[in-house]
Amino acid sequence: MNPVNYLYLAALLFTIGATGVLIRRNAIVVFMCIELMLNACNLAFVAFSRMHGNLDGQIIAFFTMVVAAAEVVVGLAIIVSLFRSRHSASVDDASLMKL
Amino acid sequence: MENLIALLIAAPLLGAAVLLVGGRRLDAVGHWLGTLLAATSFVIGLVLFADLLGKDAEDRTLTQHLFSWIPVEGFQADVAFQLDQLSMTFVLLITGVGSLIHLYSIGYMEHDERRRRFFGYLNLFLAAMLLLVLADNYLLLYVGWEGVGLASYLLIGFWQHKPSAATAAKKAFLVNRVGDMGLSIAIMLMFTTFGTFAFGPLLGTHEEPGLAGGASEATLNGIALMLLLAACGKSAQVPLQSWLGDAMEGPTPVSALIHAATMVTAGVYLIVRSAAIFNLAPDAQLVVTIVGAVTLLFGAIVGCAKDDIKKALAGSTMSQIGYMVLAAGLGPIGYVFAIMHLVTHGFFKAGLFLGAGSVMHGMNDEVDMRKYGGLRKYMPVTFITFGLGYLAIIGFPGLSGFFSKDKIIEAAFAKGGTEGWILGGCALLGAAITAYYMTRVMLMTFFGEERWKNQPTRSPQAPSAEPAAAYGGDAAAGHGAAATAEPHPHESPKSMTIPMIVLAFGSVFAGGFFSIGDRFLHWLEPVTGHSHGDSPVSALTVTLATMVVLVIGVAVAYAQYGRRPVPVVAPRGSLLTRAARRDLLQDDFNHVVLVRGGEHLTRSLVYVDHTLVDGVVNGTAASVGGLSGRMRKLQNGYARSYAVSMFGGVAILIAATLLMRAV
Amino acid sequence: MSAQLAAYSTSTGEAFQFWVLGTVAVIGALCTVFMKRAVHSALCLAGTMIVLAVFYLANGAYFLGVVQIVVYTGAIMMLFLFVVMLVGVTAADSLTETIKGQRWLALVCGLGFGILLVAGIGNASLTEFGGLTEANAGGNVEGLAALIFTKYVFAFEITGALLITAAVGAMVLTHRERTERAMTQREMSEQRVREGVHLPPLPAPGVYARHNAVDIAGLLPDGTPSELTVSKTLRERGQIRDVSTEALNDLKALEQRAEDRLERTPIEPPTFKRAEEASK
Amino acid sequence: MSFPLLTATAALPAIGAIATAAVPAARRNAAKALALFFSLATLVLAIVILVRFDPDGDRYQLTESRSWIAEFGVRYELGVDGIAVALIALTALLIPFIILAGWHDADPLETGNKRWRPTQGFFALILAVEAMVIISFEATDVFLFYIFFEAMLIPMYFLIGGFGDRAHEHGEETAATQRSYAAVKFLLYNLAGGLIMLAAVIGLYVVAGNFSLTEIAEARANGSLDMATNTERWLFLGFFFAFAVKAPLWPLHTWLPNAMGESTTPVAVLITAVVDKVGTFAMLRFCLQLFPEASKWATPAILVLAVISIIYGALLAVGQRDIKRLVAYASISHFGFIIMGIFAMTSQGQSGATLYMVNHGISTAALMLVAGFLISRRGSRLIADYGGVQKVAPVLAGTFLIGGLATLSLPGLAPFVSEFLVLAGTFSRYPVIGIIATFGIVLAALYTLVLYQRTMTGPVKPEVAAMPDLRARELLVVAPLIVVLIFLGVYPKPVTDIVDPAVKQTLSDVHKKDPQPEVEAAK
Repeated sequence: MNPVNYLYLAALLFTIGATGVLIRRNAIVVFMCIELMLNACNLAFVAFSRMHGNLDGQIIAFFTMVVAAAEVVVGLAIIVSLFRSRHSASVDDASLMKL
Repeated sequence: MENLIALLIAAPLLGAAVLLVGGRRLDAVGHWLGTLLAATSFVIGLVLFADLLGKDAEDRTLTQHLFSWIPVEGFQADVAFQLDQLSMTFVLLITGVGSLIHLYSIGYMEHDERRRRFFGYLNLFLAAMLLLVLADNYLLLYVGWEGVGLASYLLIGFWQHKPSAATAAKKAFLVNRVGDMGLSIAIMLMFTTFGTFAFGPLLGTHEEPGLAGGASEATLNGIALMLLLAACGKSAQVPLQSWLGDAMEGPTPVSALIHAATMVTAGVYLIVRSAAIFNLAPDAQLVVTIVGAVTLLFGAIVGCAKDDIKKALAGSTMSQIGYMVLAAGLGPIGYVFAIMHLVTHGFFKAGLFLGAGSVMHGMNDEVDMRKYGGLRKYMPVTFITFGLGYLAIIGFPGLSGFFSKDKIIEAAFAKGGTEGWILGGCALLGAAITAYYMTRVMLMTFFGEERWKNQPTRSPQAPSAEPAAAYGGDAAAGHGAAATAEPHPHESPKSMTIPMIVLAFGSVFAGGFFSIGDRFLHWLEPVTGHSHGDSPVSALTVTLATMVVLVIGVAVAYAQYGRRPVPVVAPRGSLLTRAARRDLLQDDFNHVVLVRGGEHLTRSLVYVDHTLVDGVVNGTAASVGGLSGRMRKLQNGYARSYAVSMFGGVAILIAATLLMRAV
Repeated sequence: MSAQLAAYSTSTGEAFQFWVLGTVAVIGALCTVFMKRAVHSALCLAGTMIVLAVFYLANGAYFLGVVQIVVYTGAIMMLFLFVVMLVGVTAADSLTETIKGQRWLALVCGLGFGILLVAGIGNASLTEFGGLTEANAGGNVEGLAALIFTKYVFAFEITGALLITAAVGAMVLTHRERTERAMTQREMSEQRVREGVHLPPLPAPGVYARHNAVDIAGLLPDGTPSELTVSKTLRERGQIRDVSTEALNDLKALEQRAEDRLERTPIEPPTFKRAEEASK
Repeated sequence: MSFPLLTATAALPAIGAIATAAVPAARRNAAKALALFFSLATLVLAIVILVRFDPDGDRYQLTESRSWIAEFGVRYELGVDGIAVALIALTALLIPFIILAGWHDADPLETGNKRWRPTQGFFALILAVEAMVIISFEATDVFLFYIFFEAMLIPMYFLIGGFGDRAHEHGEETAATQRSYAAVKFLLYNLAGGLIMLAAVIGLYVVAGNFSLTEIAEARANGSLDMATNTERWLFLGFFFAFAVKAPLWPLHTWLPNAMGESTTPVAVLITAVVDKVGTFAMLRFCLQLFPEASKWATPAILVLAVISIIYGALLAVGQRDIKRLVAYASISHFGFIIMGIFAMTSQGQSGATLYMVNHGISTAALMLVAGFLISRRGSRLIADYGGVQKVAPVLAGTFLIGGLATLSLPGLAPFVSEFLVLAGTFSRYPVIGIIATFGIVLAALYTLVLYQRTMTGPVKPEVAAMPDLRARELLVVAPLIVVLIFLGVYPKPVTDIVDPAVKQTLSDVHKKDPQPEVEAAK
């Protein structure tokens, strides 16, 4: 089979993740969906690196993981403090941007 | 000698400035100062007159160039004066009659606390009028033209506390303004056609013609008609005559000076002065004669119906000026006689008005002739002077009116052709009616039983909300306390009678003096030129005819008002009478068409401006606001919906890139 | 898994693996999105990630595969679960959409996006295909290390800085400095008196003797549970166990048994249900 | 490099504005005195310009030129021709009177208010406007002009929105709302015009490559710079629109009545007598010089609009019930005359128009300020609230009448000269237009006399019975203006001598000759 399928899979996962971000209200789940998207990207990178026959793709994926880790730490911290302040983990509750 | 001309104007102008700016500290001497300066002007006029007589007839023209007024590329207007026989005649009339009326006003206005201002206005008028007749170009003449308009506005509305007076003043100014529009258009036409509007180059002199000859007849007709419009406004000719009657709201001396003797004749001056143009515009001339004829009948008819003595005289003024305009329209045949009648009319009409003023002065400012009667033994001087004026105006043989009017009627016939007959007929008819209404005035005022006895008179002029006794003269509130008491007719003080006597002399002898040996004709001919038309009827016939109609008129009047007692309350009268009382409905026409229509027009325009013009702007603003309000809804503050739009955007971007790569 | 796996390009085995595990991954992703309870989502996500790890390995990214397992499934997912616990395991958020049109828009966008992506990949010319054999010749980890410390060293340093920042940030965000002195008991009581609410101490949970667990709300005289009696945290997690109906149901059972004994016609005992249980 | 006279003339009021604003709140009267002093000093400088200016010399004199924004060829170029000199003199002459007339308009409502600062702001803003107006008269660089043409709006906005009549017949609340409405309307109108002009300015730069009026006009004249017909027309329209808004030309006029009605009378005078003149001035200087062909192309339409303005403004003035709005509409009618004179493209018309700008400034100032004194006494702007004032306050009535007569351009007063020149100039090329416009003088008489009759004559209304006559300060404001009116009416030569050469050059820019009289004078 053609490794391009990995790319298709990545695209699929990414789309699902994105849709999840848009649909779910629970901040944590939204976050998970974001992670899903990141992972999809990673998969794509890995597949690319295999195609081009060099490791740069994997390096990028690696960096992505690191960044994702950092992001998760901060993000979850934010969620926690948010939950503390308003006793809810719903993204819609934090809708102060409206006039 | 030329330099005196400026002084002629300067004297009254100085008076006006001093009296109006001077303030109350001049109240004591103001009237004397004003009179003195008017007299000064008269004296200077006499000196210049003597100087002119010294020269020989051809070069009796003095000019004085003061300074360049409006120097603009291709547009030259100077402040320069030209004194020729025509101007001289007017100067003497204006300053002479003017000084007399100043004198008269001293007595007449002495109860008025604002007498100083009154004299200031009078001086202002003199200055403007002199400027009008002395100007050597039309634009400067225009200044004087509007100047007299302003003065008349101020003087008609002198008793501003009376709404009627204020309205009359405004009306006079507005109607005049319509005429002025004509004058300014005429000047513009001259400027466009000839590049100048100075008398010298434009009209030329009797030996070498001016530029006017060079223009097409259509243009000249246009100019002439516009000048005629101006003349109609100033001289209260149909269709712009409506203001003169109301102008009688002003103090009587004003009516005498401005609205009888001088200002209203400015139109005639304008036409005669522009003779060179009119002579080349026969159509316009015909219109002039028509206007004159119509007005002389119109005024006469109105004069017959009025019970207000001043309004009756105003009607007669209108019709007499109609005579002048008619004569002026006849061209070289008539110019001289127009001016001659103007001068004599200046004398006797002024005298008549002063007499009327004197009567009112003695009758608690009562102006309704039906409440007069039998006053001759109470006011002998007034009676005699008024009577002489009366005889003069109806054209009693030997008195000045006789000569001047007779000449005009002759000239009208001399026009020749059908229109000659028609015009002459109108003139004759006018003479008859004149005799009628003047006799009526005479009889109602000085003869018959004393209708004012044991019935208090009340001035028809609406008493104002002012504290009484604040005003004198014929202000209703003037004799506030006495206003409802039975009047005590008495002769007026010297300062009032003397001018009346002098004017009476003028109205008796002026005509004869002018006509014997055609003095006046020779005096004016160099300016206006003269030609004897070919009259189909001999002068004698005309004179006889005039006499006949005169007798008829007097007889009818006597039959109506001398034999029978005059009812104190006016009878309903015939349709014509009622119409005439309302100025032949001409005012009603103005009111309905112009005033009402104008009000509606402006009101609707205000609405349009607010809703339409402004509405468009505000509408745009509102629509933009509404749109943005709707756009704001998109900003709901939910991060997720922002994310959706972002996601959609990304999708679109990808689509775009793919498409780019596809093509 | 060893070097020769990467050696050959694609074997039927890999194809088999791809299709099976790919399906699993997609299902996991979908579950992540559509599971009601955060906990379930997290678990599904973990599953997906593990599958992905396997794919990494299959693609010759051994190091990444391991890291994926360790870091993601090990650390990050644990972090997630920890937070989920903090917020409430059993709290199930309803999937009913509150923003008008949001769901449809999302689906449309997602669909369009996916189609576009697939289309993009489809018409991208990805025919040439060199394996990682020589790249991994010196060992995958060594290869990565060589790159990281030479070509990408700068980025690497920066990620280090990033991580530190993240750590500090997390601490700052979560750590609450106590700004004011803790209230003494007296002050608390005085405050209660001042506010005039709950003058007496809050009622204790679990009134009827049978249930005295902390997560059971005490019943008010009319039999309705008073949430006040359960501790705040549980309340916010939505972990209150409701036994208000149990007593009544037991009573019913008792009466019925009595009926049976007295041979009376049995009457169907209505079972009391609470509103949200009905909705579940 | 001689002494930069023009810069100094513009800078002095600016400095004055800053100084006035800096005066501490308590020293209110000091601020007023300071502002008056600076305005008078500016007047002195303006007179110096008047003296130094040689009518028969170069077209632009006292020129200054420094590099400013080299990248876009924007230069700091100043220079005055006769027209600009006349208008600078007008501005510098009017501002002291405006300040004097507004002496108490910005005082705190309750006396002894120590922290009240708006007084300083009021006078500072007036001086700021003066500075900007003067420099926009002086600027010969299009961009420089544009900047100040727009910047003028800022102080004007605050003057209109921030200060209003003390006594308002509808109470302070409505007054405030109407005021802010008027201010915003003024700002939006002029900004819209300005933005369209900005586009045109940029377009001009694209076409011409620099902003220097002198150079572009030069190039246009000697044909070295030729624009495509359409380009020129579009640019012309861009400029003209802005100027037509500023000098309200029907149908862009509706902001003026609101602005004049709601602001204090000194500010109203400032708007109509000074600021609006920039619009007409700019038509004469920029539209005609930069786009001669387009100007000729647009002339018929503009003349028609101008005539509409004349008649329409006059008719609406007749219909007004509010004194200040009446004067505003009268001004619209007069601006119609000015624009008509400019685009009649005859030397009489344009000299008349320039003269008209000066005279209209003075006459409107006289009328409006007296009206302001009247309003401040009675506390109402409605004509119906007055009556018989002439009896109780004769001097006030007299000055009011003279102002009115000037407005209806009575011969002997300054406006007559200019109005007749405009009419004659227009008539000689467009007789019909000229005749229609002549009706304006009848309507002018109508609204002026109706206003005078309703307010001043008739029985004395009890409300006005106790009205005091003009005070010394007010007389000091009005009397000089009246003197100037009479003097210029009798002897306008000084002004025409300055203006005429400049007008000749403008006409030569548009390649127009005066129509020759049909019958040539026999020399």
